[in-house]
Amino acid sequence: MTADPGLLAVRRGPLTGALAAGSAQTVAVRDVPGRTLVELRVATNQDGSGAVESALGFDLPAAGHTSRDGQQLAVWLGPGWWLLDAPAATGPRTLEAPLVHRLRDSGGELSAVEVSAGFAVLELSGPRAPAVLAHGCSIDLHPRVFGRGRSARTMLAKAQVVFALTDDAPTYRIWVRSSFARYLVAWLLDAATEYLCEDPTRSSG
Amino acid sequence: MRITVDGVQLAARPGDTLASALLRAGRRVLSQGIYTGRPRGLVSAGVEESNVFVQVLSGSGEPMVRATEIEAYDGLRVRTLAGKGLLPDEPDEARYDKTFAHTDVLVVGGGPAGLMAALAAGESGARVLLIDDQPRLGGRLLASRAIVDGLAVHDWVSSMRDRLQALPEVTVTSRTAVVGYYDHNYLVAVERRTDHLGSAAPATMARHRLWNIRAGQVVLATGAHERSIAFADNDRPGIMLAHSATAYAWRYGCRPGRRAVVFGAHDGALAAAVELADAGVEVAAVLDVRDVVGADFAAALARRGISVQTGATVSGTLADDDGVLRAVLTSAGETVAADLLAVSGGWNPAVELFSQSGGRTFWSEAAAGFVPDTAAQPTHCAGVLTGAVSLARVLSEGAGAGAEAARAAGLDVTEPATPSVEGELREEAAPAAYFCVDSAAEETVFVDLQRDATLHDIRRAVGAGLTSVEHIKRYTTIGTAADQGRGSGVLAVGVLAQLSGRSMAEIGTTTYRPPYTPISFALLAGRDRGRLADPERVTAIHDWHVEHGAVFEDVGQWKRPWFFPRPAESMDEAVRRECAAARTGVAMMDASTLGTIELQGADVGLLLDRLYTNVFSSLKIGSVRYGVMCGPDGMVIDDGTTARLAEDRWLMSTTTGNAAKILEWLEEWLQTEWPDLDVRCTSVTDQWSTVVLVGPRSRDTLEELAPELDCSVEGFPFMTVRQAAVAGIPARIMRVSFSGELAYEITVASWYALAVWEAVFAAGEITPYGTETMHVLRAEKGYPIVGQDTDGTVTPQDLGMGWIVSKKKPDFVGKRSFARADTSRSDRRQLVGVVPVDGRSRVAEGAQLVSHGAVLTQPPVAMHGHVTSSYHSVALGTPFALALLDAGASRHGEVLDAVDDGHATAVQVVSPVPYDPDGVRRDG
Amino acid sequence: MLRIPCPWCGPRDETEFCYGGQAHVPYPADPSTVDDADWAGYLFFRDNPKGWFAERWMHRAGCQRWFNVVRHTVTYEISASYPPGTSRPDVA
Amino acid sequence: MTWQLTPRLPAQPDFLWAEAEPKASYDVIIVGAGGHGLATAYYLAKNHGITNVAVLERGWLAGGNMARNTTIIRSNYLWDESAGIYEHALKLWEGLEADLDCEVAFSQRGVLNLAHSLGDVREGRRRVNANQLNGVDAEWLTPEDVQKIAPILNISTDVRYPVLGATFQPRAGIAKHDWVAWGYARAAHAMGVDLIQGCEVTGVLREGDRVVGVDTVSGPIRAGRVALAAAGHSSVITASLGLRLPLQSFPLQALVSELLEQVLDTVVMSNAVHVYVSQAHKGELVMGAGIDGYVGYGQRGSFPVIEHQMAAAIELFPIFARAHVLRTWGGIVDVSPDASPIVGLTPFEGLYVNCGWGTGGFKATPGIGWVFADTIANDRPHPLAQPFALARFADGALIDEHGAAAVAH
Repeated sequence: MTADPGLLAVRRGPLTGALAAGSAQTVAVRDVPGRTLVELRVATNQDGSGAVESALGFDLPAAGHTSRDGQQLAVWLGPGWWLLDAPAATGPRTLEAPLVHRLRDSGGELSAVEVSAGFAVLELSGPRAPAVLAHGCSIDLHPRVFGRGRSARTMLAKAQVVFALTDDAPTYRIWVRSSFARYLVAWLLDAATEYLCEDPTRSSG
Repeated sequence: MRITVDGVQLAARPGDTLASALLRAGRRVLSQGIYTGRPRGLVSAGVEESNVFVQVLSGSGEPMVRATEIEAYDGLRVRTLAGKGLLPDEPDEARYDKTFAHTDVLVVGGGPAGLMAALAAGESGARVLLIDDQPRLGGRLLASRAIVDGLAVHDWVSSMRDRLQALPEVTVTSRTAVVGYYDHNYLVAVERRTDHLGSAAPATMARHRLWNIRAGQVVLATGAHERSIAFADNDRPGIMLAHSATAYAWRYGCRPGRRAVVFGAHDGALAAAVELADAGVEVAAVLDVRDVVGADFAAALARRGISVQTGATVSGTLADDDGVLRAVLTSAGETVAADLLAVSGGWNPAVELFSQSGGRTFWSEAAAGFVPDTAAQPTHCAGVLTGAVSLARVLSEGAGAGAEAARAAGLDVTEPATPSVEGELREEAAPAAYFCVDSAAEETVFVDLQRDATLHDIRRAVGAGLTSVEHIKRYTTIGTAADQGRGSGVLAVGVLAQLSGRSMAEIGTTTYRPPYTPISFALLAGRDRGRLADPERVTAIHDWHVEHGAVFEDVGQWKRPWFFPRPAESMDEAVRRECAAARTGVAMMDASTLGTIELQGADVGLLLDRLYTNVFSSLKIGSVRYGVMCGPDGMVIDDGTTARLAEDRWLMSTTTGNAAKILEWLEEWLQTEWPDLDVRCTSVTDQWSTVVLVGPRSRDTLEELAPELDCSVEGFPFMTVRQAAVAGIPARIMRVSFSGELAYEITVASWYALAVWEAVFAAGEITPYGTETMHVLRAEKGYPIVGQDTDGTVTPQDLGMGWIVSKKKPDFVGKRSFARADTSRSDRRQLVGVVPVDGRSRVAEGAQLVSHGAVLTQPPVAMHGHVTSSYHSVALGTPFALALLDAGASRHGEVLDAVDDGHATAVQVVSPVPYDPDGVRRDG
Repeated sequence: MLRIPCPWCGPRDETEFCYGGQAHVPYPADPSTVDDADWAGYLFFRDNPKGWFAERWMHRAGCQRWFNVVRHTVTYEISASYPPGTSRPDVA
Repeated sequence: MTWQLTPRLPAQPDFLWAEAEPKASYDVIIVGAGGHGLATAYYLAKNHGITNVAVLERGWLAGGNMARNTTIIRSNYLWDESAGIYEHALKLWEGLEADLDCEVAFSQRGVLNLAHSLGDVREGRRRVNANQLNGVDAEWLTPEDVQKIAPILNISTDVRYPVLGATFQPRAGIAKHDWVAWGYARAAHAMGVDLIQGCEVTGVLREGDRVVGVDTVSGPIRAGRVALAAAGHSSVITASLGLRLPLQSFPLQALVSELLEQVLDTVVMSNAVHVYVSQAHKGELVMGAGIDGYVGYGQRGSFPVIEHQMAAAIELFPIFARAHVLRTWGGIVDVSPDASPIVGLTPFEGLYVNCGWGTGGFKATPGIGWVFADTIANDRPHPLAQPFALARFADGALIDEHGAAAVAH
């Protein structure tokens, strides 16, 4: 079953049409539209994550980390608090994604809230990606400290973000509230100006 | 290379600073005393410079920079200054960058100690950041002729640079000055990246970069600044710090003078005399205030045919017609012709960063300078900074400090061997703590050249009864100029010690404040300028608003449509049209900026009972309730509606500006006071977008868009919530009203907000409206806006909302405060309506209410209250305002004057709910 | 700029946090039984020591949890960081 | 090349004061030789004939916030109570040089307070109207009027912090803070007041509920009355009596630029973005920043506060982009819950407090000195001090000068 074609046609992410340029050999910024995002919180005074993990089919990560299962990614946000990032839901669109209902039905004191449209998902990748982030992020990104599988919720410039190192390109996946997305993209492109110009074969896309 | 100074072209060589180019060109008079107008020239070759500042006209421009810190480039254009800078009018188009950096060991200073420290730490595998403010590493070695490890200094420095570059975790950054040392080993540095490139600088490259550094350990190898000695007429061009004179000779290859007198108080001055002689300067006399001088140096000078006059000082100087030095008067009564007087009173260790870090300094008699004592942070000091003199000791201290820092950072360290040093003379005679040659001509004995402050000024300050060095600096203004007191700070303390007979230790120094060297405002702003100055938050429908001509209002960081003028329509006309549509037809608004929080858990009702003034736990599933929140002091902090979606799922709305604050408010109580409650909150402000549909015909529109939804009064009653597809998009619809009219809030995932908005708009003759119309509509119903009709001093009762304050609940946040004497007064400022007596005049928001007929020309005039909101009311046909008025609830009918800018308008106090007081319109 | 140890996220820059003043000032169990002076004490009166101070911080940009820190108000040294609801550790 | 000569500032007096050794007892001891303590001593002597007075100072005279503020003087406060005390001060400022017979460089160049949002406009007009009715000079200016007074302000509408108008108090201005302190010190000393530096007060001597002197690092000193004017340190002193003051001490930063040719001849304040700027007599830009967010006595602030402030400053004043920060420093402001001071009697006989001035202390100096001296001399609150009693925190009659919350629907 595929997503409702009528709805797909009218869907507009916060960066639809707003991320025109920003790719070069040393660094690239891209929009990752249409992901299903769920904020999951379990009661912190008891271990409510077991039931969720069986419903999800993989373990939730510890503080400052991510865990993944194929295309599904879980990011630690705080004690008893995770962001789930899954492929776009199939089937007819409902007010909330099926994943939300599945988690809610898993039992335990937990809340599952869909935030797919509440965040823009970006990927910043390339050898210069850490340098771009360091222009506005006070977290230590050295591979000894922030390796693959690490995540952080922090400030990037003047936007609150969550980001995780997902591969060794390196690629950082960045989640930012939709209303801050255009600001953050403008900031990232500005911070990357020198690096984008390092590459004579620079293209837009 | 050609450079232009005050419109005159000069030649410059690669490696030149502006100062060395000027000196080579024979330019001596380059400034004048700010108050005295006395001619002034270069006194130094580096950051000690306190005379020659210029305005840079080429490139990005600079209002006021030391000539000694500008690297010459082809096309450099400057203007010399006399004490004050000039801000150019042209906008600054340059790019400014910031970066964060983390390191195990930060080494400040790329001189011999810093290089050794970086090597020792780097070889342990530590992450090392070596920061040096010069274009080339090496520090004072660059002007030295010593042999290190068998290599000439330039070669040794190159070999060190190569060794450091071979270490993958070592970063070396030149042309970068560490300017601030703050708490928790946080340091700030300024990198100059393109200034030296002139017109070759790429436009995309940031001109300056601000480094925000968090270091595990810090090695300070900041060296020392040469200190002068004050004497009569010590400000003439040609009088220069001795080691600056040698730096010009040996590093820049320009002779600082033909015939020199050297005047000093330590062996280092004698060393400078040797260097000057070897550079081809005729050394006519060497005066040393001490009775005993270093034998090695005396011998070296003797070999060059120069004798040292001990116990000798400079008693004055003579100038030529241009004011330039022509002769030196000695204490022996001689007049020695000279065009260079090289002065060295000793070294001031560069303790500024150490002092900023909280470290204490002490006066070292051995070093005749203030040196670091106890560190307050993980700081290690090395080299000349500690008072070390010999190169061998500087190198070994550097290696030791680097190793110690790496060890403290948790690494295994093998300390590198200290390089051997040849050709260095041994300094063995103690330096003298000598600062000032007293003179009857005390108004020519300059202590702070840039402030034109003299021995006379210090004497006056002491005579005025001042003893604290802080008072004396403030009285004389010494140390407050653009050189940041580098040339005058310790000197002034020394002069004071000499005058008062007190010790250096007793007087102490003033506190060193950041920054170490000036930082431009633009660099501090970095890229937070223009459209990146502050995030602009926009809704998913924003582009539509722009395309349809909306005028925007800033609400916190949000951009909200204020009104939607048609061509040639004024704001008043637009708002009247929008209001009329909402009252008589159908209108729509983007309400996506309202804060939305989803609460889940068994105890949400209990939490809301404790935080809202009214009861929420009894709310039925599918229903919505309005609530007011107070702080513990009883004052209103927010309001909004909350819907119960399921037994354990609730959706709360907050005001636009308060969304984050209220979520934090909930979390604070849950985490710190009531952790046992089963409640979890999630912000969904960005997830959902809301289109408000208002007006007596709004039901028709909704029925058309949501054919499956029963929109009848009975099927969809006021203050309930439904789910249905709207224009084919899954939506949640609430029947709430902030206008008194029949209204629906249609909420969809923000991905589909534009689609729904456009579908609603296309449903026929629907008028989009903005915040101004929203305000008019709500004011006509007496609905207050938190932050506009309240100001943090207003209770729910003051707003006439006693009905929403539960008497049954044993407690809720704010309740206890209502019982306080002042808070329970019945004559507090209370919300009322006011209408103009003439039926026409709209009173100003912010107008004060006074007794009718009060004489305004005889202040003080007693104020009874003020107008918080004021509009032309389409529904009432007259202007209408809300106001907070003393005992307002009991004064309906009274006539007062509303005063704005001295102009009184008679108004009548009325109920704050003038329109549809019985609420019959909300069902359409 | 302080480096504040969040008990969950580790040390972060002070700009990520918001301040909550003196720690261990609980909401009175039954405010209706508290007299005006003591209620004013709860609302407005906080210690202002020159020295060690137990205070509340919230990691606003990170995990959004409140916690307590023992910090010296003159040197700004931090000697402890601990979750709410636990008592002040015996340090400094 | 010919350069412009800059005229010298007027010289300070040849004699200021002589240091005194503490006597065994005084009629009145004032703790803290800041502006408030010195002014209080002066008016005790001048207005009340009480000259057997010592002012005890822990460090150097006027070395606390008096030395660290941005010297803005104005009286355009919102509430009647505040306008009363600050306007009293401003009237005294206007005659201060004659009264003290010395130069304090009081320059009535006016103070602009910018509005950047509709909420700011509303609050600004409210304040202007309240000021006018209280007899305090105040005007509401349009953006165009604002630019006439400060031509370097960017008043274009498409910027992040547009100028939608401003309040203006023409009689407001700046003065040289050191000179003010020294003027009071000199005049007080000339009337017989002992000024004692390096004398830290460590506690209070009491007999029952009566305060009879102070303990100092140099030993006990007895006094008929003890007046605390030591900012946040007052709460440390009263803590030894078991008396709590609702004060919190926070760092507040300020900075100066290099000396610049004149570009700004008024004072511009923007509360919304925490920019307060004037160009001082010597030519440097003097700027105040926002208060650091946590309790601290460090006399140093946090760097990001400065970064944030400069970013806002150059949005408002593009010409400042190339100016440089030459020196930053921190003061310690003692802040009360309603951002208004605490002045008056205490539960202890013979003990008086004056604290909690936040950022308002300097501008109030003559006024509070006058009012506090009167309160001490007569052992009852001066009418202008009455609303600022400690008791207001229990009955809830606060004088909230935080300004309105800047939020709306």
